Amino acid sequence: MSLQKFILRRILASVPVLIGVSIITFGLMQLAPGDVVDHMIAANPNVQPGEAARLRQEYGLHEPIWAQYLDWMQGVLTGDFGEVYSSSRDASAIVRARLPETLLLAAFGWVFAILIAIPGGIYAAINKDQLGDDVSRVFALSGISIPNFWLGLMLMALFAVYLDWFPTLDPQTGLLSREMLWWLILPGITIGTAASANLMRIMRTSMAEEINKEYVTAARAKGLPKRTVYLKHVLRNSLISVTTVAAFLTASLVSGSVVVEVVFGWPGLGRELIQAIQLREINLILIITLLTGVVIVLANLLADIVYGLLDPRIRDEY
Amino acid sequence: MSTERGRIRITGFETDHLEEREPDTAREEEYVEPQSMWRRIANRLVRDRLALIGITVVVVMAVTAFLARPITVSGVTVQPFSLAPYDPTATAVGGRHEAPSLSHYMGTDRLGRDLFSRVMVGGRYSISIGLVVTALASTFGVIYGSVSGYFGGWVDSVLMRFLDLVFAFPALVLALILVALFGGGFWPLVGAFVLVGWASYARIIRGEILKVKQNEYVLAAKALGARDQSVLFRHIIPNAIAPVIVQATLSVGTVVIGVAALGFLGIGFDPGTPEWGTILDGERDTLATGDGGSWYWWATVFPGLMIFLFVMSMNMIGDVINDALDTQVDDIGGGG
Amino acid sequence: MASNNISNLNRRRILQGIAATGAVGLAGCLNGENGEADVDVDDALERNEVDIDAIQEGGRLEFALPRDSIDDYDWADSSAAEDSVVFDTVYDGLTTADSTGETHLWMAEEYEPAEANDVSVEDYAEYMVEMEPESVEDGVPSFDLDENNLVIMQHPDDEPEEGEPMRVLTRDEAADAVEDGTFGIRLEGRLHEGIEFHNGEEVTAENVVRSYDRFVGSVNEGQWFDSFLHATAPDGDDGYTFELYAQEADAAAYLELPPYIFPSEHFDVPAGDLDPRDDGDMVPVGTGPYEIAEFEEGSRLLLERTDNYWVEEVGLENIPWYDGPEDFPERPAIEEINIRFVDDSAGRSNALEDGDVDIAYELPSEARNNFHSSESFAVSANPAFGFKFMQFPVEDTDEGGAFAQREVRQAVSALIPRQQIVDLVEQGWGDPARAPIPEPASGMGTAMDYEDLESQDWAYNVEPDPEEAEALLEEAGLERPVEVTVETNSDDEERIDKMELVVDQLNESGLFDAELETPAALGDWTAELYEDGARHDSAERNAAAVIGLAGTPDPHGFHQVLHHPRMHNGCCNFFFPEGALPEEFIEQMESCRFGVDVAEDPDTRRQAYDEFWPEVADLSANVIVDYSLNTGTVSNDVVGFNVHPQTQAILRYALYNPADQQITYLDR
Amino acid sequence: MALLEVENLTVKFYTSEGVVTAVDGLSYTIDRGEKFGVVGESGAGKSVTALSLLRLIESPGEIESGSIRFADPDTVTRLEESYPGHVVDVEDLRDEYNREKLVSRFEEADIPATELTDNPRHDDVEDVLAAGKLDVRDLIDRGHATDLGLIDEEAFIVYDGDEQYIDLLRAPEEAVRTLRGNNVSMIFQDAQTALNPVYTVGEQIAEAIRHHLDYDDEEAKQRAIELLDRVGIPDAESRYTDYPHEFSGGMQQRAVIAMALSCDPDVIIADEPTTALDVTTEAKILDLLEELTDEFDTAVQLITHDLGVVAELCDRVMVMYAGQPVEKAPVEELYYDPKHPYTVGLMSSIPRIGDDRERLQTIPGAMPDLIETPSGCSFHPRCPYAEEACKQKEPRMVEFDSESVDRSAKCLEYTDDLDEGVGYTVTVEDERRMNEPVSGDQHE
Repeated sequence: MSLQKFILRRILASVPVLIGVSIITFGLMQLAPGDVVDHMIAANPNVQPGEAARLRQEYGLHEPIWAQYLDWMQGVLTGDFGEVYSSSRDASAIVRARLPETLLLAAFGWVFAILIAIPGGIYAAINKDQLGDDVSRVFALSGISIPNFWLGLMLMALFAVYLDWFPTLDPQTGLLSREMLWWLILPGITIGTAASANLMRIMRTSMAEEINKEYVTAARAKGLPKRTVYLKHVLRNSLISVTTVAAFLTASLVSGSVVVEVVFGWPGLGRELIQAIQLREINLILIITLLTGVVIVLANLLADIVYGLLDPRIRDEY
Repeated sequence: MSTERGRIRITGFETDHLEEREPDTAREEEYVEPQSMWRRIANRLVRDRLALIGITVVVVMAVTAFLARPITVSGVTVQPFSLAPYDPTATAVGGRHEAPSLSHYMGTDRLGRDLFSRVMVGGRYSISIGLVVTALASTFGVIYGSVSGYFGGWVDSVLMRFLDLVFAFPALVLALILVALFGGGFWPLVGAFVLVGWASYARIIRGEILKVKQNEYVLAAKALGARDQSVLFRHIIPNAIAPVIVQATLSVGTVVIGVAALGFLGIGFDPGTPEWGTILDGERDTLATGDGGSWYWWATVFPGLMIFLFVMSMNMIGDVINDALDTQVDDIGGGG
Repeated sequence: MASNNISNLNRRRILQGIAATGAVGLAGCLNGENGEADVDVDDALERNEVDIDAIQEGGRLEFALPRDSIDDYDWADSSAAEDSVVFDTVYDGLTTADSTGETHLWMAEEYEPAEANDVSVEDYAEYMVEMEPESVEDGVPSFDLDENNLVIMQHPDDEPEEGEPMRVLTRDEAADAVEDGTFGIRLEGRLHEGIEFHNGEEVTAENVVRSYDRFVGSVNEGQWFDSFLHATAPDGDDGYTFELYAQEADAAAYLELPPYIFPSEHFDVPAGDLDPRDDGDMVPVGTGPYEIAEFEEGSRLLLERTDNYWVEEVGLENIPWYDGPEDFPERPAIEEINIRFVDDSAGRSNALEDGDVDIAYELPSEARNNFHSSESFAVSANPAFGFKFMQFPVEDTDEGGAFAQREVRQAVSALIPRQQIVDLVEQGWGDPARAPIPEPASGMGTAMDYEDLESQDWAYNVEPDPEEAEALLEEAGLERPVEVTVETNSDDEERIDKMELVVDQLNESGLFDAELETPAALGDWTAELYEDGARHDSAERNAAAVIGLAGTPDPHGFHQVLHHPRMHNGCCNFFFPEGALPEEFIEQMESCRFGVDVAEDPDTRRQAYDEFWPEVADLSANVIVDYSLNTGTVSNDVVGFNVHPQTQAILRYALYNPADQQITYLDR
Repeated sequence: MALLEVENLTVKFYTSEGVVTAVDGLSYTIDRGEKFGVVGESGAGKSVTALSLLRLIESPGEIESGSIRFADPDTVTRLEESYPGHVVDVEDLRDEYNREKLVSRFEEADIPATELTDNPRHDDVEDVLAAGKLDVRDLIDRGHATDLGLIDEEAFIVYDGDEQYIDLLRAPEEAVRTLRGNNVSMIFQDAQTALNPVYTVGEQIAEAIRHHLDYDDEEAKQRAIELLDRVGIPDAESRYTDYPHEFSGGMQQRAVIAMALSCDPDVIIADEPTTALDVTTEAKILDLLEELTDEFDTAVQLITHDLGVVAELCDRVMVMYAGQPVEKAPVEELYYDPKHPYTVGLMSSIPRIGDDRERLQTIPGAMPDLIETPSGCSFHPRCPYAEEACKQKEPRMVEFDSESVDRSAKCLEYTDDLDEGVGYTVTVEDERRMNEPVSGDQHE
């Protein structure tokens, strides 16, 4: 089967999953006490209790659940994610504005993670059970164990506030500028650390495993220098198991972005989500969770593709 | 006796009188007594220096948290000790943001509450939730995954589809939504994290079971007409459980961080609560010193450090158990 | 019990200590050795005067908004105070308020109450039409009306039922009623000539009249149309005179009725759609000194000084009340305002410190103190409308129900350590409540000086008064300690800290066995309080609720939202449905606002209030804890900044207001 | 001298359980084009020996002592060019150091003579040298020369008159690397694991060619294809781009052979090349191996546990047990006249064509763990003829030069230490006795 076919099939397969995700989220929202109108009335003396009925009517919240869901679904398919009631905005507009910020952050986190993890893992595996290995092990463990919100706070307190090396505020110089990069570094590192630690561990384990395989001896018996053997033969095999895990890590990266965005006041979807939850802005919550679902599904898909590119045995299953 | 090859025949190589040793069986899958696995873990743990440190830290933190303040269940004091120097919720036992000193080892917070006491008691929430969640999640996950893996067929595919669904949510985000919508507190948090946590156990155990399932002793047991339950619980699960144990140890840390993360986001606990994440949230303002102000570092450093220490120790233990059972479980997540 | 008391005494002593140590710690890092430097709020309260000749033109002001984005660009539909902070600079009003909260004519050259009539709903009956509700949701009918129209009144005798015709008064019929002279009060006004919108359109009576259309179907619809009846332009649409009519003889109409004034191009834009983020053409256009230049979701919003500001056209000298120097500028000095969205208070403080922003408000108290004592920053403070109050479930339940007795409520109030709360938690940046209205709102709320009002014998005590409380409980004849709970929302640190102090005090008195509970974040918690039975439950648990409110310049606003049955299960009347409070009390409250006498003569109204306030204090269904102090912190680049009592006006006022010769400029 | 000389090779593994002596004082030689078999059960140290030849023993393994000499003139000249400073000429040394000098040297370094030849009876350096039992060259080979400071550590290229060779164990890694896969190549036990699953078979062959013969990609590819074709892979052209998993087991093995042949080496070490295969493929592969090595006159060190395989391919055989050689012999003689009981045991466990018995006769018990090898003769626990003596006394290699060249066995039987003697007979179908039932006194 061709790669295109494979991708197509996978995407189709993921559709029900995403629908499921939306249904679950939607269901949760319905089960939860209080809706957006309650919250508007609760928070704002200008909105009088008598208004509740009128507002619900206006927002179509009085319709039966399934009807609301279907409406919403229809909208989503046509790129209209519904209204954010408390501010009468289009959810889609908000998503359009916030998503790039989050993606940028996540992407930076990933790059950071990989830049640290892969070389680190290789180094550790090659010097297994030596000092270098222990160092990387401790780093990896710490990286996994350190709560990212605390890490963020500490980095900010130390480098942005105390030493004042980094800005605490969006430089407003557009997404792709040097200042922006500068502003990205702290949150990027914060979000990337856990991922890099996880990756490094896996990189180490899988590489160490591969090194003991016979094809390595065989390659060396051919007279190839160790370097070549490791970087050509071993690395590619170890990366296979890394990719699958990398896909999983995307999920934790998404979660991470929520926290990190709050810590650094990053104007991304994560913070939007938190506010949306507090305001019970159902449409916003739905679309954001759905998006995270999409991201994760895509990540897994991507992993499978890379997996195939790395490992011919899998490729044949396309 | 004699053998031939071509035209050659050898006689007189009599081996019968040598006491028969049974053939080397190392390479065959044999039934693993669960106890032996526990013994292996124990041996490894006491031998590994890192693990010992980890265990010590965990135990000390857990015990101090437990003994920090008296615990009364419906009026009856079940735990009379009170190691914490102050009542963690008592305001103004010291000045506002007093630096660490002999009277306040970790200084005081914005309401003059003793940080040391707060941090000490704070362990209760995170640790207990971490353990309870892990216990519940793993139990449920194991049963779910075992059923799925053991019976296979449509049961398997249905159960697995649902699993994919759960995995399509980022755990923390789902937990966050749940807690935010349905309110915080101990049990709601436990519930939320169990709901998002069980899936990975299910996946792991299923994978293992698919392997174990094929082993002789299982087939044998089946052939002898043992009931599915007994086969599953006596023969399969004990042999597939190893990676679950590793996952469990590793995920305690993940849960603790997750709980703290929610606390930090102001979801899950009331602000006054001496829970690590919540304390951090409450003291975030100390990052703002104003002009010429000084940074009350202790207010944010210590609570975070506690989370880090505990989780780190948990992970060190998990790491060692992982080696001991050499399952290649890689706990995804962590870091909140 | 003894031990408990001792520990409390200790705590009390230490508590006093906190303020000191707080200050000393502060001093320690500011001017080293001398530890005496205390936070002196007073000099922050003093006005920063500006030397007109020194004013520097232009520059770009970086203003930190404590939000992560504009909630709603459409002011007609917006309900967030932070939005108003921005749009006050884009839209000017018919009137404006000075730093003491006193209102002055602004875009209106003339504007005053004219004729008031004693009318009730019944009087409108003859104009009402029969209409079938499209649907009825818990007793609230919704009708199928054409755009910009809505039902203003329904006949009290008609029960709304689906498909059942009922008598209602829509805006169309309102016009007829007004023509026949059936209305509560008429306000006559006249616009300055030559006022232009940013788009060059001249503001005429039509803009005033049609602007009301925009509020139909908005979130704020109810608020606008509960007193508005009709608006006309006697001299025709392009004339300048306008008449506003209220449904009742409403003294508050003067402040409540004037709309935000929209240009004709926006008349028919549905509420909420005036948002450039969703549609690039939908840029708010007003008559204010600034127009929106650039915007980007969350991250960016740039305001630019308009080049056709009406004051220049009209001329200061033509503003009737203006008696200031004639060389006072006729427009703001600052060219651009860059709104920075920083919703984390620590973030704002750091941004200000790093010079990334010039003005920030709502800072962490410690940081603010440091800025205040710093050479290179300044804090401006001003008594504000915002306040915290405690509301008691007055229902008399078999179990609990202690708060059904007013003495118990008064006793609690008597024990609230108002001064201490301000000193410790607000570090002095607040005002303990003595009177039931804040100083800036007192202009229309009392005939006396505010000080006199505060020193009335019925006024709230600032220091806890155990004897009084004990006496009160004696009267109540309850066995003590009375078990009570103080509830507040879990997402407001300061509020919780304050209530901690209250609870300590209650317990220390030995009269109460009090406990602080923080059930949930504001939204969820109030939602819980609105549920059926919640009121009863609170009464059984003797659980008083504490939240805060922004407040309004009109004195009526305060107690109406707290007491009026119409606000029950809204913000912020949790416990008082119809009949919970004595009829006469509600009537007295209404009579301070509604009625020919009070509507036509402000003084009559003031006196009415002076009779009402003692009742409020005596009823003690709601007890006010403290009034907030609005503060704004600026870097030394900012000259002449003064903070306005109303948070919404904080930016607009600082930039330019002839009333106090208020103008801010940048000196870089 | 022979193409490959292994002398007194000892390899140890330092594991957490203890020190494993995988190979213990092993010596043998392989001539150019010769097919040399190494036989023994798994764990006998065969593979370790193989890896040692390529210096591929990784930690915790370590080559303790001994020398491996590779005497291919072209290679020596090639290496001499790249390592001019590392050459020793034994002739010169002989002239430079007369006996006295050497002796004095010995005294300075004080190395007891007994260490020189593993023979307690030689205790005086003077005599040893005099007796000609020890030559400068031996000193070099056994590493004493460096201890004595006659030559320096790096010197690994040795000239001795018309003989010249490379001392593999002293050669720098880079130098050894130029030999691996080039002069000495290896065929691995399990082709499936020996091939990297993620690279094409062709690439894996070509990479060695590119590396050693510095061909460009195209040339290398061509040669690789030829090789694949040569080892009998149909339509090699297109198979070149196939991945290992697309090959059948037999084809994989052929590919591995092609890989080994890629730079036409002088020696191929075939480590159980056929164990992973079924009998028919096994035969084919063996034929192929034989054919090709004959064609290129390549020497083969065939490592196997199967005497049958040896019989098909080899000229000479060495039987190993517990890291030690227990018997060496030309293949015919080994079959008709096995000297060591272990050999006999192995022979009796050879599957017989048309053998009807269910289970083969194997030697009961397993190879002892090499941490604590049994006292005396390490085979005694499994030996049917073991006596008390076998537990006490460690046998030494006994040469049977009388019977044929390089024929030796390591059993107390041949040092007259056994009372009973070994009681087996090897007969041929026609009942003609090959040898008398040997027993202590009758021998020699």
